[in-house]
Amino acid sequence: MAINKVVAGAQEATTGIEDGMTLMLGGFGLCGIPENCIAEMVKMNVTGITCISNNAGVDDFGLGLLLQKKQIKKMVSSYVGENDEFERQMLSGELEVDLIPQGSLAERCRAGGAGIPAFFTPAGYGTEIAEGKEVREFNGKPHILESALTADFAIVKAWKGDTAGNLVFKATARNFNPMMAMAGKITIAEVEELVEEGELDPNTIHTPGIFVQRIFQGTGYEKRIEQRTVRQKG
Amino acid sequence: MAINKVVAGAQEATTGIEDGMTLMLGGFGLCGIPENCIAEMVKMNVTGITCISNNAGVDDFGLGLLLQKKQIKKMVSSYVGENDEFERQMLSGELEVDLIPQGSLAERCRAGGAGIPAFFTPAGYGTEIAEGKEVREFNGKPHILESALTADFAIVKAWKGDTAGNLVFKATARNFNPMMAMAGKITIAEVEELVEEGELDPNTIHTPGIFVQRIFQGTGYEKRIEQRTVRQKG
Amino acid sequence: MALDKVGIAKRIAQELRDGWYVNLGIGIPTLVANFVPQDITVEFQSENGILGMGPFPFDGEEDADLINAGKQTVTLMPGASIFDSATSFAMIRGQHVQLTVLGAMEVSQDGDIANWKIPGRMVKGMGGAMDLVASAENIIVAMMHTNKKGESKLLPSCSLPLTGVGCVTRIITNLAALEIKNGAFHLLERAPGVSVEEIKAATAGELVVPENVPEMKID
Amino acid sequence: MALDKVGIAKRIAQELRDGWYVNLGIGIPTLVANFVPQDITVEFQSENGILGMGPFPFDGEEDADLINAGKQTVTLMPGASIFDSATSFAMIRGQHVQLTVLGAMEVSQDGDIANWKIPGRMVKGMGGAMDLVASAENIIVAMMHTNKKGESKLLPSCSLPLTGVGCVTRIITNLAALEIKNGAFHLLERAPGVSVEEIKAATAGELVVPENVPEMKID
Repeated sequence: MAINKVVAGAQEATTGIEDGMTLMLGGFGLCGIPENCIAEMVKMNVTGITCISNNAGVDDFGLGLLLQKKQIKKMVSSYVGENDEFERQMLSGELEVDLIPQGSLAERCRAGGAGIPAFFTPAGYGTEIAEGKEVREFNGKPHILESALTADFAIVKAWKGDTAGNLVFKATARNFNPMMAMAGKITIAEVEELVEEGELDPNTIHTPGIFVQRIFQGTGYEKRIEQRTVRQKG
Repeated sequence: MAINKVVAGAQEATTGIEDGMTLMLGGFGLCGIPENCIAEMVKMNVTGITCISNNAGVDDFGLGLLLQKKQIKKMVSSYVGENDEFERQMLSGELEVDLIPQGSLAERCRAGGAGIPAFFTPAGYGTEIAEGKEVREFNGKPHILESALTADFAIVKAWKGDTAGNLVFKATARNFNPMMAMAGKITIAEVEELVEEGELDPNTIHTPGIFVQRIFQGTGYEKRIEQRTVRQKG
Repeated sequence: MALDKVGIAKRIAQELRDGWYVNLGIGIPTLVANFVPQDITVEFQSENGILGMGPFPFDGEEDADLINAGKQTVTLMPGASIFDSATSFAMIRGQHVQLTVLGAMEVSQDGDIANWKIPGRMVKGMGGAMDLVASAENIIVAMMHTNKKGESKLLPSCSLPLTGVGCVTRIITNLAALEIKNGAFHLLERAPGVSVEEIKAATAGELVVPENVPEMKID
Repeated sequence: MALDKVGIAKRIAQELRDGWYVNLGIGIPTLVANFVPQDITVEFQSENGILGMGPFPFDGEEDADLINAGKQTVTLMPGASIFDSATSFAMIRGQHVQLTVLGAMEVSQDGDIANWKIPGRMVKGMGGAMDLVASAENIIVAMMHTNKKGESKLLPSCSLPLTGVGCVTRIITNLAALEIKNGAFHLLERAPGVSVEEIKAATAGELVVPENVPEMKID
């Protein structure tokens, strides 16, 4: 039998999340975000949190729900548009914002999970992102030293998961979820469908269960579309 | 239509491999090695090559076939046991050997493919592996700086592949193949089954086609077992 | 007549080469996908984790789990693959993506680009732009030649915070196609009906004009 | 009576804790998998890319594509997963694997370990050992207390090239169970029938012996 990671639901899963903690939240825009855990954190009213998440949701969905209640002290993101309340809090100085190039953000999360404390990347060299960072040339090209990111809790959303914590993501809802799952001291996975161990093909698992400490089947996924773009038939 | 990477076979795939080049070869032991391309390189008698490969095959199979003909100048590996001819050439000084911790080897290949020229790892600190390398402390623990590895050609073996170069590996035949596929200036993939674009599920691809420049369906895979260990029923 | 956004996209499409993987930024660059020459094959990469991105879905077939980096619903082409953000930027940083097309607020004659931040205004973030411009071998900037005030966006040096340094190799604007090399903008083509004088007047940075400046051929 | 290899494996199995991911090295460590206490669940990691490794396959069911890090044919348990070598060592380096059990040629009282190279002899390589010992929170060494010449393998300092420094926390030998802390070997248990004097005689490094040294309980 594999190690069982199942918890009852969002409430049990989020136990131990406290004011002032650093959290990673998977998702890109509103795609692949842990809707159930976000709702639960709104309910439990945890405050002063630092959120590492590529985006900050929209006004009335995703991380925007936590912003509305001023639960977030600091956002660590690559892009934070599409959110008026975010803008208001940022411009008024209520909210700290640390902007990081998207590729560096992804790699820094992976590094955090992989025991690599720092790595060199060309991204951001010569920009304000490089300020205070070590610069070194490799193959004639300047690179900056970026450090690993970790979190007290990483909260990810998957399509399918099994009792052993193995995860499979659907399409681009994968995005930052796998790296963040690696980088959480405790990683919570909410999934659309929770199956028994042995039901997922071991060869097609995106996130091995070792990276997941708690898993539950979420409910009522809205999966809101941020930019609905279509073409007409014919 | 996707970009078509199909070549006729091992001969066309290995075109351009020249004496003195650096090659990466996927596989762990004899598991997941590019049998067809190795046979072709024996035939074309390319010499003076530097092989980056976790292991060096056995006397009469895998990279051992290239060793027999003294085609390899240098091996870059983590473990090279189980090969008498290797031992003879190494002890006589005919063959250079660079031994690298397995995890650092894997990560250095990934880094080479991912445009990360160097990273810090704790592996090897305080050992002869760290000689001449920068040491830096992170979180109170010393780490050494390791550099990226790349190759003129990376040669990998997959289970299934499509005309667009997308690859799916089977079980532990995956091993080093995905990172090496990323790190080759030209990456050759030989597969047991080559299918049309669209036949593989985009969600379950291990190596996206962008990392593969040439692909062909191999023939006559022996898939030799190095240590056949079984138990009896009942 | 100066090009409109579609015209700029059509001209950029002429820069595509068979077998290239291409990342298209938001705005004008996205339109380029509609004008790929029929005799070549390219694949579009979206940095949120797609290779082989297809057109928008038919009405009613959109999937909330399948979006591009602009958060628009998209489809997959046959032969597409999906991956996580770390792998996506491994492709970009590792120079496996041959071309990046993106917009800009300013470009300098040294190839510097500024496209993410205006001091004093709400900063939305750089997204993947800094990774893209730091790595791609070919970077084409798609933009209007001048800003809303009529000021040149092709400058001796950028006044806005940089996204990347010395990285832009080509610019396609409503007025011209230009190459950046040796610390100057080199005029390659004029937009249909646009004179060299007009381009000179709209370019604040050093502009090298060859004897003969052909007019763009846009269908 | 000193323990045999199976006895050492059985004693090590008592160190396993419910919910642990465990990497077992080649040799004696591999045997530990056969003696996991029935009331706990552990998963075995093999660094070539398996989590949830199972026992050897039944005769005739072996698969060349499914081996462990010792290149032996194995099986998968329900809930197993497969991954590449970079991800495998991400687990190890990132301290997601709670316990590593491996053999050694020498261990020092400071926790240094030497197990990969004997100068003048054919060097096969360190495989994954350097990554494993540099990262795991719990490292148990499984070995004979003395070498073939009868010399102690528990030393003030290692004479052979190191695999890792200050990393070994526990040693289970044919004679004893020991803990390493504060620069000394601390005797925890005697093998059945083995006296403290015998252990003292076989230990070259500093050995701290408590008043009471219980005998191991091995089934």
